[in-house]
Amino acid sequence: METLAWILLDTMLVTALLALGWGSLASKDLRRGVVLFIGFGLLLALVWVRLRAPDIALAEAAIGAGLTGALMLSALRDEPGTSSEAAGDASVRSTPVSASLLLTLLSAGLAIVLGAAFICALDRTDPASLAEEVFANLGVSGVSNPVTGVLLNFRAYDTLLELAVLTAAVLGILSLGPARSGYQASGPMLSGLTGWLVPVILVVSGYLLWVGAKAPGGAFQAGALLAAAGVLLRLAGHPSGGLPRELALRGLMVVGVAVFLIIGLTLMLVGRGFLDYPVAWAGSLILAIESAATLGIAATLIVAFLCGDPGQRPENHETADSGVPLAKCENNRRNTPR
Amino acid sequence: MPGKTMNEFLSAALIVSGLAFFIAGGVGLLRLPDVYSRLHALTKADNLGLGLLVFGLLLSTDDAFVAVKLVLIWVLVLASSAASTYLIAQRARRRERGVWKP
Amino acid sequence: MTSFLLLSTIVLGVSLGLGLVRVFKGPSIEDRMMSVQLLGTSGVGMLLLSAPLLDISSNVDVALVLALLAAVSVAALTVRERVAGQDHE
Amino acid sequence: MITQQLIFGLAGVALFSLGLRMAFSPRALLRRILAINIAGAGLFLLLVSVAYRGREMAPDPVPHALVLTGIVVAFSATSLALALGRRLGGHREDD
Repeated sequence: METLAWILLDTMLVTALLALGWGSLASKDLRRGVVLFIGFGLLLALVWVRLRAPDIALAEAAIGAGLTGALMLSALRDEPGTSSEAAGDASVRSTPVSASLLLTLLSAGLAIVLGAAFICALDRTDPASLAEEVFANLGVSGVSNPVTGVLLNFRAYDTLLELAVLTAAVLGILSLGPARSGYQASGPMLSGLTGWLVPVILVVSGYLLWVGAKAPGGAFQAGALLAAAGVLLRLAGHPSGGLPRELALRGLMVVGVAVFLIIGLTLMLVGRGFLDYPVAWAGSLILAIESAATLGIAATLIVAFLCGDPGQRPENHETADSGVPLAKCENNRRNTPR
Repeated sequence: MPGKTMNEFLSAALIVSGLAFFIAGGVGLLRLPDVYSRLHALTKADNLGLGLLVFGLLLSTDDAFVAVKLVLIWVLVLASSAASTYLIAQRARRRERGVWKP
Repeated sequence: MTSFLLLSTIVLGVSLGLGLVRVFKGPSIEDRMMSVQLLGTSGVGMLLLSAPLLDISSNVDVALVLALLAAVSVAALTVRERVAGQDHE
Repeated sequence: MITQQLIFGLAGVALFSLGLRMAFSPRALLRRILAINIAGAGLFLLLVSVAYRGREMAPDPVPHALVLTGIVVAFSATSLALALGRRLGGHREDD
């Protein structure tokens, strides 16, 4: 009976997830698609919890609810032809039926291959799997949360490179020019809410960073949550979402990678391997790296939301620097391209 | 222990009444005729539904820290729901969404 | 107790499903957005119940993050873009 | 094999192929970025389903770590794509 109830619950979750995913891609109205996508992210967080992955659920909750939704909604204002309510994919060209059929067959074929690989992976019950290795060596990793152990000890090299990828992507965004024009100072309701919500977010973010050593949490979750505070500030009218300008911003963006590298290289200098922590020091070193990474991730994610360099746009809005991209956007809306 | 069963019973009763408000909120959101009345239905789930659920769970939790987090979650949802329903209603007014007339 | 929690989670899932229908039906973007709010609140409820149900106490933290950021999407939808020369700062 | 793994994993496969198909269709840029995100979410779901080892047992932490960083990197890639698209939209006026 209880097994059936679980299957019922799982089926409900999956059905809702698939419906939202399908709806967000199939609907004519792009706005509708974006709102459905926000719901999709929410459902995904529930699914992660259901699959016993609270670490991922925390990151999904912070990014899905706090960052992606806001990013998509502000990007919606850039898309040509979406200023009216019912606008959709204004720039749709028609594809030949044969090409679209071929694409469908191709995606279906890939799905079958992927599904077969998945079933094979489930059938293999390997006793000496990586999971057992992780649990066996967790004692010397300096942390007791296995996911943090994998991220910052066993596979710390990967995580360093991932942070570098993050920084590289955001350097690309920075080099594309000034940030979006920002938002009007909000009314009393939103600014009041932001005023006391942001400090609470800072505290919870610090808590997630600290608790990551022994329970779900860590740099990625804390950083994403911290970035959401910046998004909230930005929406309430703060021009740069709480970020500093110029050199301080650059420093903040690379601090995670920098501290990671410095610790790794110092360990090499004292005769150990790259990022091969001494057992007694592992916990503190991981906390130091995670603290720096939290700041770095938060700064890069806020820049990603701003969609450009907050420093390049002068405080004075009447200069051409900020006026031109906006005017171009306006033009775009008027004449539907193609 | 009669105290424990009493506690469990009360906890279950609070959770069930919370669920009733959730369902009422959902049905209201589906059945009511215009944006503004649907907003009103939504707040039942946010404020009362989640509140009763939180208090039901409070009775069955031993950890004081978890209890603080539960109450904090309810307070946060209350504040967010107040602000966001206000913002949504304001936007609907600005766009002159129709008001239902019987 | 487990089956009671499981049943309650399913009931919350039904509430989430009701909200889902309104997300699809709309008609206005405000309707959709407020229904996403209901999805969020039902989701927070499900997460709170899942902590004792799956015996993972940090699920409460996930609910906490969702509750903290519940208003962000609504804010992003309703704020107005700053236009050059029309500033309040 | 666990039923839950099958339910969620196959849903992941479905989302992946749906997202992939839509990403190649000639539609608004934002829509295609949504599609890529949904395809990515499908893959994440597949990985986490493989990691799942029943309701009572702790899951495999290695795919969890992969997906965790994947989510953050996917967000930054999405925003880079949107920033490029925004720039592209601005330049279309010039030619």
